[in-house]
Amino acid sequence: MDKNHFKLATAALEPDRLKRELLDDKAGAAVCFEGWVRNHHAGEAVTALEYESHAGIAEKEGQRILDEAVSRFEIIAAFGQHRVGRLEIGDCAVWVGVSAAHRGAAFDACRYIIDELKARVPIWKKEHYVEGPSGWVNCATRGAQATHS
Amino acid sequence: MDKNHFKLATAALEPDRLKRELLDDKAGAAVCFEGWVRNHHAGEAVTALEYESHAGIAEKEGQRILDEAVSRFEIIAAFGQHRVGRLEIGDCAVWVGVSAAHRGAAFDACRYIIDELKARVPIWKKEHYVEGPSGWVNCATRGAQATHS
Amino acid sequence: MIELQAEYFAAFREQAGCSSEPVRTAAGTVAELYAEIAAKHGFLDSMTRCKVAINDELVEWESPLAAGDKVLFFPPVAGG
Amino acid sequence: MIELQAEYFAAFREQAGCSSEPVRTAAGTVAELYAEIAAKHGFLDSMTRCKVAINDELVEWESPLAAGDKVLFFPPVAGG
Repeated sequence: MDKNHFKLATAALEPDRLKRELLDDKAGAAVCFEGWVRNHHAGEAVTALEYESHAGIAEKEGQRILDEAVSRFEIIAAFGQHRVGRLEIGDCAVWVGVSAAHRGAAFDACRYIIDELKARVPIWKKEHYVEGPSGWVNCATRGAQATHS
Repeated sequence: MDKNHFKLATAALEPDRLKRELLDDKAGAAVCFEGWVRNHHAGEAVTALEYESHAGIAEKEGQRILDEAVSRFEIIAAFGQHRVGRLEIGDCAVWVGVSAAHRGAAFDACRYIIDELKARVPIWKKEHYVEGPSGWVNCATRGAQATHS
Repeated sequence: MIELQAEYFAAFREQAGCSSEPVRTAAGTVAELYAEIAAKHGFLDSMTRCKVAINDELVEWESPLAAGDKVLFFPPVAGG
Repeated sequence: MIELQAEYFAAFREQAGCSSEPVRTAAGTVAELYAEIAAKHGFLDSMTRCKVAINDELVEWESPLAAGDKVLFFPPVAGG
Protein backbone atom coordinates (compact mmCIF):
# COMPACT_ATOMS: atom_id res chain seq x y z
CA MET A 1 0.00 0.00 0.00
CA ASP A 2 1.18 3.53 -0.73
CA LYS A 3 2.07 5.24 2.52
CA ASN A 4 1.36 8.69 1.17
CA HIS A 5 -1.03 9.95 -1.47
CA PHE A 6 -3.11 13.00 -2.32
CA LYS A 7 -6.45 12.90 -4.15
CA LEU A 8 -9.22 15.23 -5.22
CA ALA A 9 -12.67 13.88 -4.36
CA THR A 10 -16.00 14.67 -6.01
CA ALA A 11 -18.02 12.95 -3.27
CA ALA A 12 -18.12 13.47 0.52
CA LEU A 13 -14.78 12.85 2.27
CA GLU A 14 -14.75 10.02 4.79
CA PRO A 15 -12.22 11.07 7.45
CA ASP A 16 -12.88 8.09 9.71
CA ARG A 17 -12.17 5.61 6.92
CA LEU A 18 -9.15 7.60 5.71
CA LYS A 19 -7.71 7.68 9.21
CA ARG A 20 -7.66 3.89 9.42
CA GLU A 21 -5.13 3.82 6.57
CA LEU A 22 -2.69 5.54 8.92
CA LEU A 23 -2.62 2.60 11.36
CA ASP A 24 0.75 0.92 11.81
CA ASP A 25 2.18 -1.04 14.73
CA LYS A 26 5.19 1.27 14.83
CA ALA A 27 2.98 4.38 15.01
CA GLY A 28 2.59 6.04 18.41
CA ALA A 29 0.89 9.23 17.24
CA ALA A 30 -1.59 10.36 14.63
CA VAL A 31 -2.56 13.96 13.87
CA CYS A 32 -5.48 14.70 11.57
CA PHE A 33 -6.63 18.04 10.20
CA GLU A 34 -10.11 18.68 8.83
CA GLY A 35 -11.13 21.89 7.08
CA TRP A 36 -14.85 22.54 7.34
CA VAL A 37 -17.03 25.00 5.45
CA ARG A 38 -17.62 27.88 7.88
CA ASN A 39 -20.78 29.96 8.04
CA HIS A 40 -18.79 33.18 7.67
CA HIS A 41 -15.85 34.60 5.76
CA ALA A 42 -14.39 38.08 6.24
CA GLY A 43 -17.54 39.14 8.08
CA GLU A 44 -20.04 37.90 5.49
CA ALA A 45 -22.52 35.10 6.15
CA VAL A 46 -21.81 32.17 3.84
CA THR A 47 -24.44 29.62 2.79
CA ALA A 48 -22.42 27.29 0.60
CA LEU A 49 -19.16 26.94 -1.30
CA GLU A 50 -18.08 25.64 -4.67
CA TYR A 51 -14.56 24.31 -5.21
CA GLU A 52 -13.04 24.15 -8.66
CA SER A 53 -9.71 22.64 -9.57
CA HIS A 54 -7.59 21.20 -12.35
CA ALA A 55 -7.47 17.57 -11.27
CA GLY A 56 -4.28 16.52 -13.04
CA ILE A 57 -2.16 19.41 -11.85
CA ALA A 58 -3.72 19.57 -8.39
CA GLU A 59 -3.08 15.89 -7.69
CA LYS A 60 0.49 16.08 -8.95
CA GLU A 61 1.24 19.13 -6.79
CA GLY A 62 -0.47 17.58 -3.77
CA GLN A 63 1.54 14.40 -4.19
CA ARG A 64 4.74 16.45 -4.39
CA ILE A 65 3.85 18.10 -1.06
CA LEU A 66 3.25 14.72 0.61
CA ASP A 67 6.57 13.43 -0.75
CA GLU A 68 8.29 16.52 0.69
CA ALA A 69 6.69 15.87 4.08
CA VAL A 70 7.90 12.25 4.08
CA SER A 71 11.46 13.34 3.35
CA ARG A 72 11.47 16.25 5.84
CA PHE A 73 9.81 14.64 8.86
CA GLU A 74 10.14 11.28 10.63
CA ILE A 75 6.68 10.06 9.70
CA ILE A 76 5.18 6.69 8.81
CA ALA A 77 2.22 7.62 6.62
CA ALA A 78 0.58 10.79 5.28
CA PHE A 79 -2.58 11.19 3.25
CA GLY A 80 -4.57 14.12 1.97
CA GLN A 81 -7.85 14.64 0.16
CA HIS A 82 -9.59 17.80 -1.04
CA ARG A 83 -13.18 18.12 -2.16
CA VAL A 84 -14.29 19.72 -5.39
CA GLY A 85 -17.86 20.67 -6.27
CA ARG A 86 -20.57 22.23 -4.13
CA LEU A 87 -20.34 21.99 -0.33
CA GLU A 88 -22.68 23.07 2.43
CA ILE A 89 -21.89 24.58 5.84
CA GLY A 90 -20.15 22.00 8.03
CA ASP A 91 -19.05 19.78 5.13
CA CYS A 92 -15.45 18.60 5.19
CA ALA A 93 -13.53 20.37 2.40
CA VAL A 94 -10.06 19.04 3.08
CA TRP A 95 -8.56 16.28 5.21
CA VAL A 96 -4.91 15.62 6.08
CA GLY A 97 -3.75 12.73 8.27
CA VAL A 98 -0.26 11.81 9.42
CA SER A 99 1.06 8.99 11.60
CA ALA A 100 4.51 8.78 13.20
CA ALA A 101 6.37 7.04 16.00
CA HIS A 102 6.40 10.30 17.97
CA ARG A 103 3.95 13.17 18.15
CA GLY A 104 6.26 16.07 17.34
CA ALA A 105 6.87 14.86 13.80
CA ALA A 106 3.18 14.08 13.28
CA PHE A 107 2.13 17.62 14.28
CA ASP A 108 4.89 19.29 12.25
CA ALA A 109 4.21 17.24 9.12
CA CYS A 110 0.43 17.69 9.28
CA ARG A 111 0.78 21.44 9.57
CA TYR A 112 3.38 21.58 6.81
CA ILE A 113 1.12 19.63 4.47
CA ILE A 114 -2.02 21.71 5.01
CA ASP A 115 -0.10 25.00 4.80
CA GLU A 116 1.52 23.95 1.51
CA LEU A 117 -1.70 22.50 0.08
CA LYS A 118 -3.49 25.78 0.73
CA ALA A 119 -0.72 27.84 -0.80
CA ARG A 120 0.27 25.74 -3.81
CA VAL A 121 -2.47 23.43 -5.06
CA PRO A 122 -4.64 24.98 -7.79
CA ILE A 123 -8.02 24.90 -6.10
CA TRP A 124 -10.38 27.85 -6.05
CA LYS A 125 -13.48 28.46 -4.02
CA LYS A 126 -16.54 30.45 -4.87
CA GLU A 127 -18.59 31.54 -1.90
CA HIS A 128 -22.35 31.89 -1.88
CA TYR A 129 -23.47 34.60 0.51
CA VAL A 130 -26.74 35.10 2.34
CA GLU A 131 -26.89 38.62 0.87
CA GLY A 132 -25.29 39.87 -2.29
CA PRO A 133 -23.72 38.06 -5.21
CA SER A 134 -21.45 35.05 -5.07
CA GLY A 135 -17.76 35.76 -5.46
CA TRP A 136 -14.54 33.93 -6.13
CA VAL A 137 -12.24 34.19 -3.14
CA ASN A 138 -9.58 36.14 -4.92
CA CYS A 139 -6.19 37.62 -4.68
CA ALA A 140 -7.20 40.40 -2.32
CA THR A 141 -8.59 38.07 0.34
CA ARG A 142 -6.31 35.12 -0.24
CA GLY A 143 -3.35 36.43 1.72
CA ALA A 144 -5.41 36.60 4.87
CA GLN A 145 -6.98 33.29 3.96
CA ALA A 146 -3.71 31.41 3.80
CA THR A 147 -2.64 32.46 7.26
CA HIS A 148 -6.02 32.46 8.95
CA SER A 149 -8.16 29.56 7.89
CA MET B 1 -23.28 21.33 26.11
CA ASP B 2 -19.86 21.81 27.63
CA LYS B 3 -17.42 22.97 24.97
CA ASN B 4 -14.42 21.54 26.77
CA HIS B 5 -14.00 18.57 29.05
CA PHE B 6 -11.44 15.93 29.99
CA LYS B 7 -12.28 12.38 31.07
CA LEU B 8 -10.54 9.15 31.96
CA ALA B 9 -12.08 6.15 30.21
CA THR B 10 -12.03 2.52 31.28
CA ALA B 11 -13.37 1.27 27.92
CA ALA B 12 -12.12 1.75 24.35
CA LEU B 13 -11.99 5.38 23.22
CA GLU B 14 -14.26 6.31 20.30
CA PRO B 15 -12.41 9.06 18.42
CA ASP B 16 -14.95 9.24 15.58
CA ARG B 17 -17.83 9.82 17.99
CA LEU B 18 -15.79 12.25 20.10
CA LYS B 19 -14.83 14.25 17.02
CA ARG B 20 -18.48 14.90 16.17
CA GLU B 21 -18.83 16.87 19.41
CA LEU B 22 -16.42 19.41 17.93
CA LEU B 23 -18.77 20.34 15.09
CA ASP B 24 -19.94 23.94 15.03
CA ASP B 25 -21.13 26.15 12.16
CA LYS B 26 -18.49 28.74 13.07
CA ALA B 27 -15.68 26.15 12.98
CA GLY B 28 -13.45 26.10 9.92
CA ALA B 29 -10.76 23.78 11.27
CA ALA B 30 -10.46 20.74 13.49
CA VAL B 31 -7.22 19.15 14.65
CA CYS B 32 -7.29 15.78 16.40
CA PHE B 33 -4.45 13.92 18.08
CA GLU B 34 -4.49 10.20 18.82
CA GLY B 35 -1.83 8.43 20.86
CA TRP B 36 -1.57 4.74 20.01
CA VAL B 37 0.21 1.93 21.82
CA ARG B 38 3.43 1.33 19.86
CA ASN B 39 5.14 -2.02 19.48
CA HIS B 40 8.41 -0.62 20.79
CA HIS B 41 9.76 1.71 23.46
CA ALA B 42 13.40 2.69 23.92
CA GLY B 43 14.44 -0.20 21.70
CA GLU B 44 12.44 -2.92 23.47
CA ALA B 45 9.55 -4.79 21.85
CA VAL B 46 6.31 -4.04 23.70
CA THR B 47 3.34 -6.43 23.74
CA ALA B 48 0.85 -4.46 25.85
CA LEU B 49 0.50 -1.57 28.28
CA GLU B 50 -1.31 -0.92 31.50
CA TYR B 51 -2.31 2.59 32.51
CA GLU B 52 -2.99 3.49 36.12
CA SER B 53 -4.27 6.82 37.39
CA HIS B 54 -6.00 8.61 40.23
CA ALA B 55 -9.28 9.45 38.58
CA GLY B 56 -10.32 12.42 40.74
CA ILE B 57 -7.03 14.26 40.51
CA ALA B 58 -6.34 13.31 36.89
CA GLU B 59 -9.70 14.60 35.69
CA LYS B 60 -9.36 17.83 37.65
CA GLU B 61 -5.86 18.50 36.25
CA GLY B 62 -6.95 17.56 32.72
CA GLN B 63 -9.92 19.93 32.97
CA ARG B 64 -7.60 22.70 34.16
CA ILE B 65 -5.43 22.17 31.04
CA LEU B 66 -8.46 22.38 28.73
CA ASP B 67 -9.60 25.55 30.48
CA GLU B 68 -6.13 27.03 29.97
CA ALA B 69 -6.26 26.15 26.27
CA VAL B 70 -9.64 27.87 25.87
CA SER B 71 -8.31 31.05 27.46
CA ARG B 72 -4.98 31.05 25.58
CA PHE B 73 -6.14 30.20 22.05
CA GLU B 74 -9.03 31.33 19.83
CA ILE B 75 -10.79 27.98 19.83
CA ILE B 76 -14.40 26.86 19.81
CA ALA B 77 -14.29 23.46 21.49
CA ALA B 78 -11.65 21.18 23.02
CA PHE B 79 -12.03 17.68 24.40
CA GLY B 80 -9.65 15.10 25.76
CA GLN B 81 -9.89 11.51 26.94
CA HIS B 82 -7.24 9.13 28.31
CA ARG B 83 -7.57 5.40 28.73
CA VAL B 84 -6.77 3.52 31.91
CA GLY B 85 -6.45 -0.25 32.22
CA ARG B 86 -4.82 -2.75 29.91
CA LEU B 87 -4.26 -1.83 26.22
CA GLU B 88 -2.92 -3.81 23.29
CA ILE B 89 -0.68 -2.67 20.42
CA GLY B 90 -2.55 -0.20 18.20
CA ASP B 91 -5.17 0.69 20.83
CA CYS B 92 -5.89 4.38 21.28
CA ALA B 93 -4.49 5.50 24.66
CA VAL B 94 -5.28 9.21 24.47
CA TRP B 95 -7.36 11.45 22.23
CA VAL B 96 -7.43 15.25 21.99
CA GLY B 97 -9.67 17.18 19.60
CA VAL B 98 -9.93 20.93 19.03
CA SER B 99 -12.09 23.00 16.70
CA ALA B 100 -11.57 26.66 15.82
CA ALA B 101 -12.52 29.23 13.19
CA HIS B 102 -8.94 29.11 11.85
CA ARG B 103 -6.41 26.32 11.68
CA GLY B 104 -3.45 27.99 13.43
CA ALA B 105 -5.29 28.17 16.75
CA ALA B 106 -6.56 24.60 16.39
CA PHE B 107 -3.03 23.22 15.83
CA ASP B 108 -1.50 25.30 18.63
CA ALA B 109 -4.19 24.41 21.16
CA CYS B 110 -4.17 20.70 20.32
CA ARG B 111 -0.42 20.51 20.76
CA TYR B 112 -0.53 22.55 23.98
CA ILE B 113 -3.14 20.23 25.45
CA ILE B 114 -1.38 16.95 24.66
CA ASP B 115 2.00 18.30 25.82
CA GLU B 116 0.52 19.46 29.12
CA LEU B 117 -1.55 16.31 29.62
CA LYS B 118 1.55 14.17 29.21
CA ALA B 119 3.58 16.32 31.60
CA ARG B 120 1.05 17.08 34.32
CA VAL B 121 -1.76 14.55 34.59
CA PRO B 122 -1.05 11.73 37.09
CA ILE B 123 -1.17 8.73 34.76
CA TRP B 124 1.44 5.99 34.78
CA LYS B 125 2.08 3.24 32.31
CA LYS B 126 3.50 -0.21 32.86
CA GLU B 127 4.94 -1.82 29.78
CA HIS B 128 4.83 -5.53 29.08
CA TYR B 129 7.83 -6.60 27.01
CA VAL B 130 8.30 -9.55 24.69
CA GLU B 131 11.40 -10.48 26.70
CA GLY B 132 12.17 -9.68 30.31
CA PRO B 133 9.96 -8.38 33.11
CA SER B 134 7.37 -5.65 32.87
CA GLY B 135 8.39 -2.26 34.14
CA TRP B 136 6.83 1.04 35.09
CA VAL B 137 7.96 3.75 32.76
CA ASN B 138 9.81 5.70 35.41
CA CYS B 139 11.70 8.83 36.11
CA ALA B 140 14.78 7.81 34.18
CA THR B 141 12.95 7.24 30.90
CA ARG B 142 10.24 9.79 31.35
CA GLY B 143 12.25 12.83 30.30
CA ALA B 144 12.77 11.32 26.87
CA GLN B 145 9.18 10.09 26.86
CA ALA B 146 7.68 13.51 27.31
CA THR B 147 9.47 14.94 24.32
CA HIS B 148 9.39 11.91 22.07
CA SER B 149 6.05 10.17 22.11
CA MET C 1 3.93 35.09 -34.30
CA ILE C 2 2.80 31.71 -32.99
CA GLU C 3 -0.63 30.30 -32.33
CA LEU C 4 -1.53 28.60 -29.09
CA GLN C 5 -4.48 27.89 -26.82
CA ALA C 6 -5.03 29.85 -23.56
CA GLU C 7 -7.19 28.30 -20.84
CA TYR C 8 -8.64 30.18 -17.86
CA PHE C 9 -9.74 28.96 -14.46
CA ALA C 10 -12.05 30.29 -11.74
CA ALA C 11 -11.95 34.12 -11.54
CA PHE C 12 -9.85 34.33 -14.73
CA ARG C 13 -12.52 32.40 -16.61
CA GLU C 14 -15.24 34.77 -15.39
CA GLN C 15 -13.19 37.87 -16.21
CA ALA C 16 -12.26 36.54 -19.67
CA GLY C 17 -15.83 35.42 -20.32
CA CYS C 18 -14.63 32.08 -21.68
CA SER C 19 -12.78 29.01 -20.45
CA SER C 20 -10.38 28.92 -23.39
CA GLU C 21 -9.51 30.76 -26.55
CA PRO C 22 -6.98 30.62 -29.39
CA VAL C 23 -4.28 33.28 -29.14
CA ARG C 24 -1.83 34.63 -31.78
CA THR C 25 1.13 36.19 -30.05
CA ALA C 26 4.68 37.45 -30.45
CA ALA C 27 5.38 36.68 -26.79
CA GLY C 28 8.46 34.54 -26.21
CA THR C 29 7.79 33.56 -22.60
CA VAL C 30 4.76 32.73 -20.52
CA ALA C 31 5.31 35.93 -18.56
CA GLU C 32 5.08 38.04 -21.73
CA LEU C 33 1.94 36.17 -22.78
CA TYR C 34 0.34 36.78 -19.36
CA ALA C 35 1.06 40.51 -19.65
CA GLU C 36 -0.75 40.63 -23.03
CA ILE C 37 -3.71 38.60 -21.83
CA ALA C 38 -4.00 40.44 -18.50
CA ALA C 39 -4.17 43.76 -20.38
CA LYS C 40 -6.82 42.40 -22.78
CA HIS C 41 -9.12 40.88 -20.12
CA GLY C 42 -8.38 43.13 -17.16
CA PHE C 43 -6.71 40.52 -14.96
CA LEU C 44 -5.34 42.42 -11.95
CA ASP C 45 -3.48 39.63 -10.17
CA SER C 46 0.30 39.81 -9.92
CA MET C 47 2.07 36.90 -11.60
CA THR C 48 3.82 36.11 -8.34
CA ARG C 49 0.50 35.06 -6.85
CA CYS C 50 -0.68 33.10 -9.88
CA LYS C 51 0.44 29.84 -11.45
CA VAL C 52 0.80 28.74 -15.02
CA ALA C 53 1.02 25.37 -16.74
CA ILE C 54 1.98 24.30 -20.23
CA ASN C 55 0.39 21.11 -21.48
CA ASP C 56 -0.70 20.12 -17.97
CA GLU C 57 2.65 20.64 -16.21
CA LEU C 58 3.25 23.62 -13.91
CA VAL C 59 6.08 25.75 -15.32
CA GLU C 60 8.10 28.84 -14.40
CA TRP C 61 6.98 32.22 -15.73
CA GLU C 62 10.19 32.53 -17.75
CA SER C 63 9.48 29.31 -19.67
CA PRO C 64 9.53 29.68 -23.49
CA LEU C 65 6.41 29.17 -25.60
CA ALA C 66 6.03 26.92 -28.64
CA ALA C 67 3.39 26.90 -31.34
CA GLY C 68 0.43 24.71 -30.38
CA ASP C 69 1.06 24.90 -26.62
CA LYS C 70 -1.94 24.74 -24.32
CA VAL C 71 -1.25 27.39 -21.68
CA LEU C 72 -3.28 27.23 -18.46
CA PHE C 73 -3.66 30.35 -16.31
CA PHE C 74 -4.48 29.80 -12.62
CA PRO C 75 -5.52 32.73 -10.42
CA PRO C 76 -4.31 32.78 -6.79
CA VAL C 77 -5.39 29.58 -5.07
CA ALA C 78 -7.74 29.49 -2.11
CA GLY C 79 -8.39 25.90 -1.17
CA GLY C 80 -9.56 24.40 2.13
CA MET D 1 4.27 13.86 66.24
CA ILE D 2 1.12 13.49 64.16
CA GLU D 3 -0.53 10.49 62.58
CA LEU D 4 -1.60 10.44 58.95
CA GLN D 5 -2.13 8.10 56.05
CA ALA D 6 0.36 7.82 53.14
CA GLU D 7 -0.81 6.46 49.79
CA TYR D 8 1.47 5.27 46.98
CA PHE D 9 0.86 4.97 43.24
CA ALA D 10 2.46 3.01 40.38
CA ALA D 11 6.23 2.58 40.90
CA PHE D 12 6.01 4.04 44.45
CA ARG D 13 3.45 1.38 45.37
CA GLU D 14 5.70 -1.39 44.08
CA GLN D 15 8.76 0.00 45.86
CA ALA D 16 6.87 0.50 49.13
CA GLY D 17 5.26 -2.93 48.83
CA CYS D 18 1.85 -1.49 49.78
CA SER D 19 -0.66 0.97 48.41
CA SER D 20 -1.09 2.82 51.71
CA GLU D 21 0.14 2.80 55.29
CA PRO D 22 -0.32 4.78 58.51
CA VAL D 23 2.63 7.05 59.29
CA ARG D 24 3.67 8.77 62.57
CA THR D 25 5.86 11.72 61.78
CA ALA D 26 7.39 14.92 63.13
CA ALA D 27 7.50 16.35 59.58
CA GLY D 28 5.91 19.78 59.29
CA THR D 29 5.61 19.91 55.48
CA VAL D 30 4.88 17.46 52.70
CA ALA D 31 8.47 17.83 51.51
CA GLU D 32 9.82 16.75 54.90
CA LEU D 33 7.45 13.80 54.93
CA TYR D 34 8.56 12.76 51.43
CA ALA D 35 12.22 12.82 52.55
CA GLU D 36 11.42 10.47 55.43
CA ILE D 37 9.36 8.12 53.31
CA ALA D 38 11.82 8.14 50.38
CA ALA D 39 14.62 7.15 52.76
CA LYS D 40 12.52 4.34 54.30
CA HIS D 41 11.32 2.82 51.00
CA GLY D 42 14.23 3.72 48.72
CA PHE D 43 12.32 6.13 46.43
CA LEU D 44 14.94 7.73 44.18
CA ASP D 45 12.82 10.25 42.30
CA SER D 46 13.46 13.92 42.89
CA MET D 47 10.47 15.78 44.33
CA THR D 48 10.59 18.19 41.40
CA ARG D 49 9.48 15.37 39.09
CA CYS D 50 6.81 13.97 41.42
CA LYS D 51 3.46 15.29 42.57
CA VAL D 52 1.71 15.17 45.89
CA ALA D 53 -1.90 15.58 46.98
CA ILE D 54 -3.54 16.07 50.36
CA ASN D 55 -7.09 14.79 50.68
CA ASP D 56 -7.44 14.49 46.89
CA GLU D 57 -6.19 17.97 45.95
CA LEU D 58 -2.76 18.52 44.40
CA VAL D 59 -0.67 20.71 46.72
CA GLU D 60 2.76 22.36 46.81
CA TRP D 61 5.63 20.53 48.46
CA GLU D 62 5.87 23.25 51.13
CA SER D 63 2.27 22.70 52.26
CA PRO D 64 1.85 22.03 56.00
CA LEU D 65 0.57 18.69 57.30
CA ALA D 66 -2.28 18.14 59.76
CA ALA D 67 -3.14 15.07 61.81
CA GLY D 68 -5.42 12.71 59.91
CA ASP D 69 -4.38 13.95 56.43
CA LYS D 70 -4.43 11.46 53.58
CA VAL D 71 -1.21 12.22 51.64
CA LEU D 72 -0.92 10.83 48.09
CA PHE D 73 2.50 10.37 46.50
CA PHE D 74 2.64 10.30 42.69
CA PRO D 75 5.82 9.24 40.88
CA PRO D 76 6.76 11.04 37.63
CA VAL D 77 3.89 10.78 35.16
CA ALA D 78 4.13 9.02 31.82
CA GLY D 79 0.74 9.08 30.13
CA GLY D 80 -0.16 8.75 26.50
